[in-house]
Amino acid sequence: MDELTGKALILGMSAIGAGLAMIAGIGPGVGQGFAAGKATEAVGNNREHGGKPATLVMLLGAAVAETSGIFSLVVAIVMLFANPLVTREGAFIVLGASALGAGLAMIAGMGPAIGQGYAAGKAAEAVGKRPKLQSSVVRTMLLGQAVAQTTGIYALIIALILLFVNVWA
Amino acid sequence: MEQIDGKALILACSAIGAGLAMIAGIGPGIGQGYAAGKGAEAVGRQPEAQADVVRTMLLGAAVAETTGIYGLIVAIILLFANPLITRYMDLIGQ
Amino acid sequence: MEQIDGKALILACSAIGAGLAMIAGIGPGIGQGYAAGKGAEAVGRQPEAQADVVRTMLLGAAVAETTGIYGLIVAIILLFANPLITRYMDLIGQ
Amino acid sequence: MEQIDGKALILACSAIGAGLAMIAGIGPGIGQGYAAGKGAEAVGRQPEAQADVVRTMLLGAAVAETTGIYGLIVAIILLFANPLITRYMDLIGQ
Amino acid sequence: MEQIDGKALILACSAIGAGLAMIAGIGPGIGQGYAAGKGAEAVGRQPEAQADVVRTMLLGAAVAETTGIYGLIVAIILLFANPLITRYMDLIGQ
Amino acid sequence: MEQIDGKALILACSAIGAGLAMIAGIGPGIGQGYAAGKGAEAVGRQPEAQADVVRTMLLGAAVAETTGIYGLIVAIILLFANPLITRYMDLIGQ
Amino acid sequence: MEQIDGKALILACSAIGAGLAMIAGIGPGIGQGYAAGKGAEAVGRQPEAQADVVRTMLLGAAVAETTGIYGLIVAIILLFANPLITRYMDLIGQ
Amino acid sequence: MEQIDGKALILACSAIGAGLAMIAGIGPGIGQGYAAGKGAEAVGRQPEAQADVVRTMLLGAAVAETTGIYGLIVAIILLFANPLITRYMDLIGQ
Amino acid sequence: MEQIDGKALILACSAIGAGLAMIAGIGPGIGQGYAAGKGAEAVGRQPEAQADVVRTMLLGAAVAETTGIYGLIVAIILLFANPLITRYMDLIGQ
Amino acid sequence: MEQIDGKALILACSAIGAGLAMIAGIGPGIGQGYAAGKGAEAVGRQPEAQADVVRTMLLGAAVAETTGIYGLIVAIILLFANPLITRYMDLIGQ
Ligand code: NA
Ligand code: NA
Ligand code: NA
Ligand code: NA
Ligand code: NA
Ligand code: NA
Ligand code: NA
Ligand code: NA
Ligand code: NA
Ligand code: NA
Repeated sequence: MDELTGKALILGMSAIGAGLAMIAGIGPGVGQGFAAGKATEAVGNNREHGGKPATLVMLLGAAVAETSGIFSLVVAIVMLFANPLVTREGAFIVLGASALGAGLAMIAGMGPAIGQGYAAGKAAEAVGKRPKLQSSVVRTMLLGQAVAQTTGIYALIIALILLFVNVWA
Repeated sequence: MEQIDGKALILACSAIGAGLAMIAGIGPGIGQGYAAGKGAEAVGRQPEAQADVVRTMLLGAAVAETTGIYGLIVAIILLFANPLITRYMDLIGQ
Repeated sequence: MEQIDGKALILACSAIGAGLAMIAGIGPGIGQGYAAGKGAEAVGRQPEAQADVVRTMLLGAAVAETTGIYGLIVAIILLFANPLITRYMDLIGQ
Repeated sequence: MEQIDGKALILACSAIGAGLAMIAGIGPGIGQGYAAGKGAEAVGRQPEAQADVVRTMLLGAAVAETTGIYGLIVAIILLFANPLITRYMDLIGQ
Repeated sequence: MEQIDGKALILACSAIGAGLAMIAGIGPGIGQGYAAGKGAEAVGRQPEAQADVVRTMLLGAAVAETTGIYGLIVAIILLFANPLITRYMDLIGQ
Repeated sequence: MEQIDGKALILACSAIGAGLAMIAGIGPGIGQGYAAGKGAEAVGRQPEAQADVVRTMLLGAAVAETTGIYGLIVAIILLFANPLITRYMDLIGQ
Repeated sequence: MEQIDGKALILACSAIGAGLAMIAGIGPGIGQGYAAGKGAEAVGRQPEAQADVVRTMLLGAAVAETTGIYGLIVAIILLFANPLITRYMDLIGQ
Repeated sequence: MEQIDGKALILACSAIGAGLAMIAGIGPGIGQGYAAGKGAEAVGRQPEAQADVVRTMLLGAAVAETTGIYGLIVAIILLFANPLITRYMDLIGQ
Repeated sequence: MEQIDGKALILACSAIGAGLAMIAGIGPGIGQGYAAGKGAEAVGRQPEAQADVVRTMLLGAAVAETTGIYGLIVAIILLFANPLITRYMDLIGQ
Repeated sequence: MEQIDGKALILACSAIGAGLAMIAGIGPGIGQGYAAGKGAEAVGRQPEAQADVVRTMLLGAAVAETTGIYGLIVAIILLFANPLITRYMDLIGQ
């Protein structure tokens, strides 16, 4: 295989890696949908006082849950439009596999997003029932969501290393 | 004798990448369905709150749709505006 | 002797991509089924609200269907209007 | 000596694509089973509402079936009316 | 010297496609098990409604079985009536 | 020099197909376990209804087993009565 | 020079098939764990029904184990009594 | 020049098969964690039943462990007592 | 010219096997997190039972950790004490 | 002309293995998020127990983190201290 075909392999694997990274989008969909359902329930149960705070907490928690989807989209766009692997020195098979590995790693983001969405939903439910406790509920939600984010960050770091750092030079 | 060339490899992998990206759609489908179920339950319990319930359900579902749209956008980019093959054509100077 | 060429590779991977895209259908299936269950439960509890419950359930289920449709559309594009093979034919000047 | 040709590759990958498309069936199976469970529960609680409960359950389950049907249709297209191999035969002029 | 030919590739990938199609069975297994659990719960609470509960559970479970059957049918088609290899034999004129 | 031939490829992919088909077993395992949990709960609450609860649980679990059995059957067909290799031997006239 | 032959390919893919078959074990693990949790809950609520609860839990868990056992059996067949390699040796007359 | 031979292919795929088999461990992890949560809840509600609750939880968790152990056993067989490579050495007469 | 040899293939596939084995860690992560949530809930309801609740939660979580540890052990064996490459070196007499 | 050599294959598969290992992170993410939700709920119900609730939630979440860390460690080993490539260099005497 000549050098140009090697570059084609890297770009081809980048297409697959971009597709793999997008699979993380399952997470925000599930999580935010759960939050939506809980906020909907809260609006029905306590429309007068709890509906608006519950909806706002749902949106705040859902925004946190969106991050994994955004990370994956950014990694995919980098691979598609500003591919750093194709211009790097090195064995093309390693560079192509790095694109695949980066895409696979991003799938981890599914987990934090599902979990954070669940937290958003439970917080919306709690605030809908007792709007006065909004600040302590939201603080607990955000603390828990931050803890749940870590494995998504680990995955993002590994993906960025695979894409941008020549660890096997 | 015509063999597989780099252009074909990139476009073939783009088809697989587009298919993989659509798998993201599992999430919004589950989540929005959950919201739909909770909405139906809430409307049954408080029919007088129907407008507010449905509005909240749709707002939340719109938020839950985004990553499915991201997957669709990446698939469409791979299928119709493939920047990888453009890059390759640049690299091979065509 | 006839060998595998670039055209065949793209079309073959398009078959796999189309199959992968359909996997998105898992989501709406789960979500809409949840809505169906909650709808049945709500109708059992408040039969007088049946029309409102069912309308909300169907509205929510329609929203939950979209990503399954996206997957179907991408699969149909890959199967019937494959823009990747068109691009390839342009690039190799055929 | 006979080797693998493009036609065989497309048809072989179509078999894999058809299998992948069927995986969508996980969703309706889970969702409709949930609806069945909730329907059984509701009928146990309000036997007098049985007709309404079962009708809502079946309506919701029908909606949840669609993406499984989409997967089946794509698989059948790949197996019986494969447009990819037709396109390939056109392209190679056979 | 005998090598891999197109016929073998199509049949080999059909084995993988058949295996993939069976994965759809995850869905009905989960869903019907959920229905079984809810049915057992309902029978425990309202033993007098046992007939209605079980009938609804089985009706719902039958609906939830369909996509598992679709997967089985596609697998059986790939194993026993493989239309892809028939198409290939037509195309290569054997 | 002995090389890989078509027969070996079909049988090798049959091993993978058999393994894939068994993955369907995830579903009944989850679903029947759910039924077991709900059955244990119901027996704890209404010990006098134990016979009815257990009978409903087992009936529902039997229904939930089917897609796992389908996967097992497809795997056994691939392992012991492989119709794909039979078809291949017919096609190559051996 | 020694190369990969058909026997090696079949046995190599059997290793992968065996690994895939074990994935079925996810299901019983989840389901039986659910039953364990519900059993512990029920025993906490009605300690006097402990014997009945545990018996129902174990009966249901035994039912939920089967598809995990199926996967194990298929893996053991692939590893120790591989009928595919036997078939191959027959076909190539060794 | 040294090339890949059949022995290497079988041992390489055994590494992948061992990794795949471990994935079964997802199930017991989820299930036993569920049991842990329900056990903690039950102990909080009925501290006087702690011994019974914990015993039931551990009994159920032991049952839920089995398929994870099956996966581990298959992985260990593939890594340390690989019967596939033994079979291959017999077949090629070494 | 240096080519791929059997040793490299085994070690390369061991890297993939190690990565696959780690996927088991999904299970304990979900399960223990569930236990954490139930533990927090129980402590909120019965602060006086906090010691018992936390002890039960941690005991159950320790049980749920095992299959994640199994996966880690298999990965470490593949990475650091690879018995497959040792076997291969024995077989090829090096 | 650049060819694939053994070192490159091992490093390429190490990149894939590192990516696979990170997938374990799905579990802690889901589980800890569940704990976060239950913690928020408990704080909403018993604000006076907030300190105890949050402490239990964080303790449980720390336990749930471990398998995600294992995956990260395996990935880091594969990327930065690859023992497989070291072994290979030893074996080929470089
Ligand atoms: Na975390
Ligand atoms: Na979103
Ligand atoms: Na949607
Ligand atoms: Na649908
Ligand atoms: Na169905
Ligand atoms: Na069934
Ligand atoms: Na079973
Ligand atoms: Na078990
Ligand atoms: Na365990
Ligand atoms: Na852990």
